Amino acid sequence: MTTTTSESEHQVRRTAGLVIEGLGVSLTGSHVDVVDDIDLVLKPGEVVGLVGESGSGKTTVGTSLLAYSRAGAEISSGKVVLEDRDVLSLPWKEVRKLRGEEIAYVPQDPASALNPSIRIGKQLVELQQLRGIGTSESRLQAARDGLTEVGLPSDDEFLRRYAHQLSGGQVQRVALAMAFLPKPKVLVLDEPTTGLDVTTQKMVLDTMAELCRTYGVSALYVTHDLAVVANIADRVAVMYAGQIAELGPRDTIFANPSHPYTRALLDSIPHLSQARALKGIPGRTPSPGRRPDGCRFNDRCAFVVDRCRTEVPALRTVAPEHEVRCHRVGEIGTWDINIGTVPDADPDRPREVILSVEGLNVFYGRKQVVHDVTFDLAKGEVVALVGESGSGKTTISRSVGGLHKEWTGSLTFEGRELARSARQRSAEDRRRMQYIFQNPYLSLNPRLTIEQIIKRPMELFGLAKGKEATDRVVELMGQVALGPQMLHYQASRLSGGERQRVAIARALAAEPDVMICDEITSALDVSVQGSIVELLEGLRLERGISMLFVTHNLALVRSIAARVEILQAGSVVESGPVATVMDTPREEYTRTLLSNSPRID
Amino acid sequence: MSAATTPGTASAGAGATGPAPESFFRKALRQKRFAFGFSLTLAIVVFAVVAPFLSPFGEKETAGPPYSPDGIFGTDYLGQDVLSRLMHGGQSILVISVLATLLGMVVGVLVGVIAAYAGGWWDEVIMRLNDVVLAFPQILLALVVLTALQDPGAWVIVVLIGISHAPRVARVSRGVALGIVSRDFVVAAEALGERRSRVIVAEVLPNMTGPLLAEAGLRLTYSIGVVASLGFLGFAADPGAANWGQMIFENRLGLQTQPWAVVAPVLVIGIFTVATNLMADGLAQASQKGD
Amino acid sequence: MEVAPPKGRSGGAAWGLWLARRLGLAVLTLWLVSVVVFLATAALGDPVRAILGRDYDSNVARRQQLEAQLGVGDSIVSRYVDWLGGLVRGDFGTSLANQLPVGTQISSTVANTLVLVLLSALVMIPLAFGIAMVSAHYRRKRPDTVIQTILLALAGVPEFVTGILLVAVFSTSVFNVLPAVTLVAPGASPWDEPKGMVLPVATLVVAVTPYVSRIVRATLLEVLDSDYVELARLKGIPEPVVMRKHALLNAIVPGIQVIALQLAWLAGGVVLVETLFSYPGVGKQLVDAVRNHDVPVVQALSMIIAGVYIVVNLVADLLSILLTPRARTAISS
Amino acid sequence: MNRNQRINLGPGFSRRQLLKYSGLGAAAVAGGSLLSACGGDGGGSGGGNGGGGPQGSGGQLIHGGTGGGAKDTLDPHQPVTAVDIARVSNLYEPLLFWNNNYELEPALAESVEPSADALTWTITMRQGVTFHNGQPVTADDAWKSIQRVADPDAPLSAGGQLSQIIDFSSTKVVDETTLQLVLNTPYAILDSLLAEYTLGIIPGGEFDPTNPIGTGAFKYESFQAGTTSTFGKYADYWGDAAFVDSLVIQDFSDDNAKVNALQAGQVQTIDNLPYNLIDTIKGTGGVLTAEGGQWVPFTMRVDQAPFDDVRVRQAMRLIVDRQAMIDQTLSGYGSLGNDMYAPLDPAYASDLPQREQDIDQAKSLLQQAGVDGLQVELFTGDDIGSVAVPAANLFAEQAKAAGVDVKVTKKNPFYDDDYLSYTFAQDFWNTRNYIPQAVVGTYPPKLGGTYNETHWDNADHRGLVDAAAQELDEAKRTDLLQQAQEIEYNEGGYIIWGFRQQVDGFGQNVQGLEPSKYLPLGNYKFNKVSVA
Repeated sequence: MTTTTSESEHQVRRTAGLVIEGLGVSLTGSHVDVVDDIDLVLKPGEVVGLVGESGSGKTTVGTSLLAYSRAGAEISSGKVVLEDRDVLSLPWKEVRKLRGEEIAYVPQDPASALNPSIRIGKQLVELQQLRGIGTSESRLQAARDGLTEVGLPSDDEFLRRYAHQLSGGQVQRVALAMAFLPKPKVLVLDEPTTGLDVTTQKMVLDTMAELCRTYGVSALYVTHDLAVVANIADRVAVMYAGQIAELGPRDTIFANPSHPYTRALLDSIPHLSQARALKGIPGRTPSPGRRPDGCRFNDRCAFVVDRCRTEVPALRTVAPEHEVRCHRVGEIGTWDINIGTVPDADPDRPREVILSVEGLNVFYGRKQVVHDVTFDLAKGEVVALVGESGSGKTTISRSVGGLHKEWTGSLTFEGRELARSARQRSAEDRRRMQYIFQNPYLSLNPRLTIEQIIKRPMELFGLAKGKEATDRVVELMGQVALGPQMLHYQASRLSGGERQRVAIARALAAEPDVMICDEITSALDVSVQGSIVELLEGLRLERGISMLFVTHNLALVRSIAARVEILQAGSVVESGPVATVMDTPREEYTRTLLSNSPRID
Repeated sequence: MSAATTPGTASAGAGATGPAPESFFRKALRQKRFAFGFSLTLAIVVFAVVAPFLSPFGEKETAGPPYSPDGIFGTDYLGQDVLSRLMHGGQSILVISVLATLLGMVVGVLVGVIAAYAGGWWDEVIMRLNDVVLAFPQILLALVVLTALQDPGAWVIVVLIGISHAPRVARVSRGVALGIVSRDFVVAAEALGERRSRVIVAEVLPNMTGPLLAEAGLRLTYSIGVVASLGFLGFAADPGAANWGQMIFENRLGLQTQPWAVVAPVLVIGIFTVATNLMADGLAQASQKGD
Repeated sequence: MEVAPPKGRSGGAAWGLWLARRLGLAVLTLWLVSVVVFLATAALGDPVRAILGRDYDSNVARRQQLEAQLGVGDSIVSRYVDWLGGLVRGDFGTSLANQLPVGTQISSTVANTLVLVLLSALVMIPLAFGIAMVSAHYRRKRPDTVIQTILLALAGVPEFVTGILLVAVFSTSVFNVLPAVTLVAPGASPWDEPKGMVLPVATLVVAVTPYVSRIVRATLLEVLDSDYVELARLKGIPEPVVMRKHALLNAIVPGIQVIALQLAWLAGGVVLVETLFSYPGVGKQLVDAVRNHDVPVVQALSMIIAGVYIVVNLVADLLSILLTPRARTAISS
Repeated sequence: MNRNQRINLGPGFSRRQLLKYSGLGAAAVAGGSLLSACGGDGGGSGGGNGGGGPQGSGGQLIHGGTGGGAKDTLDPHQPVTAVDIARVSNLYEPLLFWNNNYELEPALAESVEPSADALTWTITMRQGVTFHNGQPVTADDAWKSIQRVADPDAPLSAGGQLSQIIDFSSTKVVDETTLQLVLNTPYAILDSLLAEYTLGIIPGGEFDPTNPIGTGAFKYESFQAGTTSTFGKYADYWGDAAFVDSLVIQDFSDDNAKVNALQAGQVQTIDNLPYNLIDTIKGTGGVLTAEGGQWVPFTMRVDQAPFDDVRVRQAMRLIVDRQAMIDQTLSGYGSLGNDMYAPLDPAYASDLPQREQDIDQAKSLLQQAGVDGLQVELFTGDDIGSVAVPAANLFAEQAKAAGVDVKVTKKNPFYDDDYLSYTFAQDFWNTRNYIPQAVVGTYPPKLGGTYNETHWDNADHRGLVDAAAQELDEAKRTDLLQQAQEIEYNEGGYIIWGFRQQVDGFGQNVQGLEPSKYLPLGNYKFNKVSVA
């Protein structure tokens, strides 16, 4: 892991950190604000977590620190002061010099952020080379040191590699090394660990924290994942619809959240230790230009009063370093962490098996990826397949769903053997087992309207036609909390959460008995995930639909599944009722998995 | 269960099921490029259709000695009025190039999409055959058809140009289709047991409109050029008839004495090319806006 | 047309295997083309009647001699096999028009056309990329739209019109700077007199650059929106370096594919330019051969043009894989 | 393959085309005209012949011609395209040759004397003439060359008629300089047969393609079919030696290229200049125009409806607007036709009234023939020549006025199996005198009418022409021919609207070119041309 360098050797540089005052970013050529009235101070060696769901403007704030705005937006007001220089008003040449050397940026999706055609060694030294800092040997040596600091090999072979020849974790650590090479004063990290699995994520976060402390760097960690922030941030700022809703030290925010939005966010997060009835936040995050007057959260807030709808609340200090932007701060009582806890699923409930998998071996061409997996699924029960990326969980679910043909072993549905590919299965089998995909942006045909998408299964399986089918669609849309007026929307107009609801409605249209959900919430914000889980739980109780739920988020498993199968490298390591497996894990692998998962309870 | 709440979006629909989706055409019109391109193309098509009735001289009527300057654009190699020939020359070339482009696009897209969708062995075989047609020299095809068929009608030219477009379009559409075929909504449709043909028509093709429109615009441009070059190889459906491509070719000798006889058709074709391609780009962007 | 590289072999062997497979495919395609070419030339009608025309009945001696030479009697399959055998041995047979061996006749014209095509490519490629980069830099602003409109208009103008205009301006009516046609002394070659090559090459460049430039611009725009270009800008790398180093590198491969297509078209499709400049190339010779029903020459030239297309594609595929690290490493890893 | 080339290449090229260019009929009919001993009385009309001033010698003359291709040949007896003819005219020489005024002049033969009964012809060779390889030219070379051309099994272009009238057994070479040619039937105009440019005399009658030897003003240096050819000045040429040191004859495949090359100064002379470019060339160099005898008739088959009725034929002849045809298709460079051919023949019936367009009379004739609203299909093709298609389109336009609907169909190739069976089509002919033209164009095929497009079969007309061919007295022969022409004028199947002028171009400092009624650029005699 990282080589611990003693405190004395590195004299922690006393920098003044970074001060953001009244920062505002608006759409080019209009006064519609994307982000406004941002005040934040980054102290040296401190990590500030900037948390917000998609559309909250958190990334925009991050990039504004480097005086950079994406196409279509421009920085309209405010100052970013670094050592008594306002970055935003510097001449163009100065800003370019400052970027990379004094304020560094670590990208979100590392695989696509490194140039695929240039070797990583070259990319590491590129900036220094351009600025003519040091000699080529010194630059190379600095690069090697940087790599060792982030726990990567630094031999020539590694330097000659390309981005696609590294794992997700390795690429992210190269990005970290690249950022730290010029010894920046400030570091902006934009969701660096979303694509990584739990163990790698922990390693990367620890390395980042270590480097910040060693070099006295002040870091702004932008993310949508509250659990990650709970583990690494010193202070937390929660953003909603372009404004900071609540700001304070980590412990205060997680122990005593004062803004209704922060509370709602925390409610929708599953806990490792205890099953919870997850709840989403009704409605959807308003995009720039469509934000309500007064408090921007008033249309979705459970404690709304008339004043909230008219008067814009200011960011008020309620405790030392704890500020909240809400009119009714003192009046909404205290928040209890286990407000939504429910009893764990009863492990010895009688199970009537509907689907069973025996001796499943799956191949990709010559490579075998799944080894002798056996499990079964009872009526009205949720079985979770959990594992890190590459553990074969999706491969298993696709084989069960008939989307992947190269497997051996037996798959029986209500006692009957199922053919390998969906196309060869009977229409009835195909109807009663529905598959829901991970990425909502790819699983709906953007050209079709919602009505057409949801109606198709009915027509195909002859359940309903014409007017009767349309009524059925409207009813289904109601069940997945989508307004009837969206019937004629093209899929491309909807947000991620709404698209996933349409996908679920499409599955329901076939009136299935089994639904296979392949990581259906990992691409969504945590509150949207809450509402989807809430919806699935309702369907299971109401209609007795059984579900095979694939995920890498262990905490989520606790809240939705009755049984769990822990997978590693294509084989089942441990399985059983959720409570027993998670409270008293027998296998070493399960234990490390549990300990590495970020948690807020 | 959380009550069905109407989402906060501003476009809360009036009736229970909301307004019908805005027609693709009106959405495209908002594209500046498309509006300009479409109106220009329309102008030229109207010119080609209406002009023959207004032209000062008949299509083959002689208006003066060859290559003389009298008349707005002077006379051509046979002494016919260039302006009248220009007015008559639009219809045949527009019809031929549009039909040829359509033929080339339809055949090409089908071959390309089937190859991408079927994948594996089929893809390999189809693309091999496609390469064979591409490798076959185009002018030999034209010459063989020219000598084999005694009285080549206009439809022969349409088929000839169409065939020469098809393999190139097949390659482009295969590339585009490969990107779509791997997406989940196609896999979902297959899991539901949709017929393969319906998957192609309803799921894959609608998502390919953008790039294909841009390709169609270019193909149309080349068709017009080929009509002129075919004239060179002695391939004119109706020898005396006026057609822009043919006019460029038959008056090329008079370029120095009477440049208008060549420059006028080149200008009209140039405008038509720019117009159709702007329209195609505009349409492509409008359809791209969707996702 | 990219061929999925085989995985998991040691470096040398993997490349060997990939090349072997790719060459196998190329030979297969060439063989299929030879069948199509043979059938097509058969469709040219009975060559002997076509050559003798009216004297088909009167000049019996000449007819028998020709029929023997062409083996009109025996079946089409055996004739194809003889022809293919000859092709493989490099013997293209003798021309019906002047009884000279086809090989000697076409060797000079093939060389002339290849030189013309390569010269045009050498000028066109940097020009097309240059225009595309400028256009992409000013994306959606005035210079970009102006450039694109000009390119569009140029694409619509047939190549021989460009040729005529260039000749009118540079050699006949306006200036007398460049020769209007390529005069080649026997035994010499067109490029011995470089000034004579300027206008033909310029005409071809004007004919091909618009299409290539449009494709490269589209790719560049896509690459400029990518994450790694954004990271490069956030790293403080100046825009010209971003464009030249980061963006261009990843826009080359699609450009190569389209350039290969255009060069292949150039090899067979320049008959108009060759005729206008009286350039002794393959296109003109093919049209002449078809006019004279000179079947052996038509077959030989068609196979060579098809061969050029297949070689150019092979090179394009090779370059594409070499320039895409992901594909390259997949082969040798 | 080209479009506007005056002499056409055309696919499926055959002996038929060879004949037409050689300007000689193939029919074997006795009789002929005496050799008109005196020299030509000065060049044909029209066109300047290059700037004045003394002609300097030296330098290189580059001539550009279109129509060439892979089939180009240096064979003296089988030139096909204009480029071939240019090369052959400078490399070889026949016994006699036509001068610029289309009159016979002695060349390799000093004299050609017929016997009283026109059966035995005595040819005396010119003294002191040598081949390019230094060998002297003998009567034996002449006889062997004639035998090669007139071989009965495979007659070459000029040999069609000769092969039928020569008595090979009794002809004998008397000595070095005299050849006695014996015919099996009397033939008065044998000298004009020997004057063809496709009857060049070569050593021992042997043609060696790798090293062609002739007696012309230029000797062979190099040749590449379809591309180019170079020749050097032959110092000891019997006539006036060439001014220029070397001659290049360059192939062009497109008129545009040829004209551009002249304007850019890359070539000094070009033949068959497209009419519409005459003004542009005048600016940069010179234009040589010469009266011509070439014609592009409309051909009506007299044995097929509707043209079997002479009134319909006469109506069609009244529909065409002859002057408009000349103005539109030849840009005015042509002379009016009167539905009769061989205008340069002394026996041409110029007294017959010039027929003009008369739509009303044409309509009344059609009504009498009962073919109101006549619909006919006119076959044309690029192979006939650049003038053919425009002329066809123009005629269709003009026919509308008389209520005749003419559908123009372009045949590619035109000269295929249907040629000679089209009911209504076009054709093209070179300059020729009346007798040979009448035989090949109006006689039934078995009597020598190989190209009788109109299927004309008129015994009286044939009788008159046969008699004329055997009549030695010029006055009597002219009277007979005039009667024959009158029959064709009243009942013929041809519509002959005009005769084309030969127009060529030359560069700035080119001198010595004289217009000729026979071949372009003053019969391609480049030894008279200087560039210095």
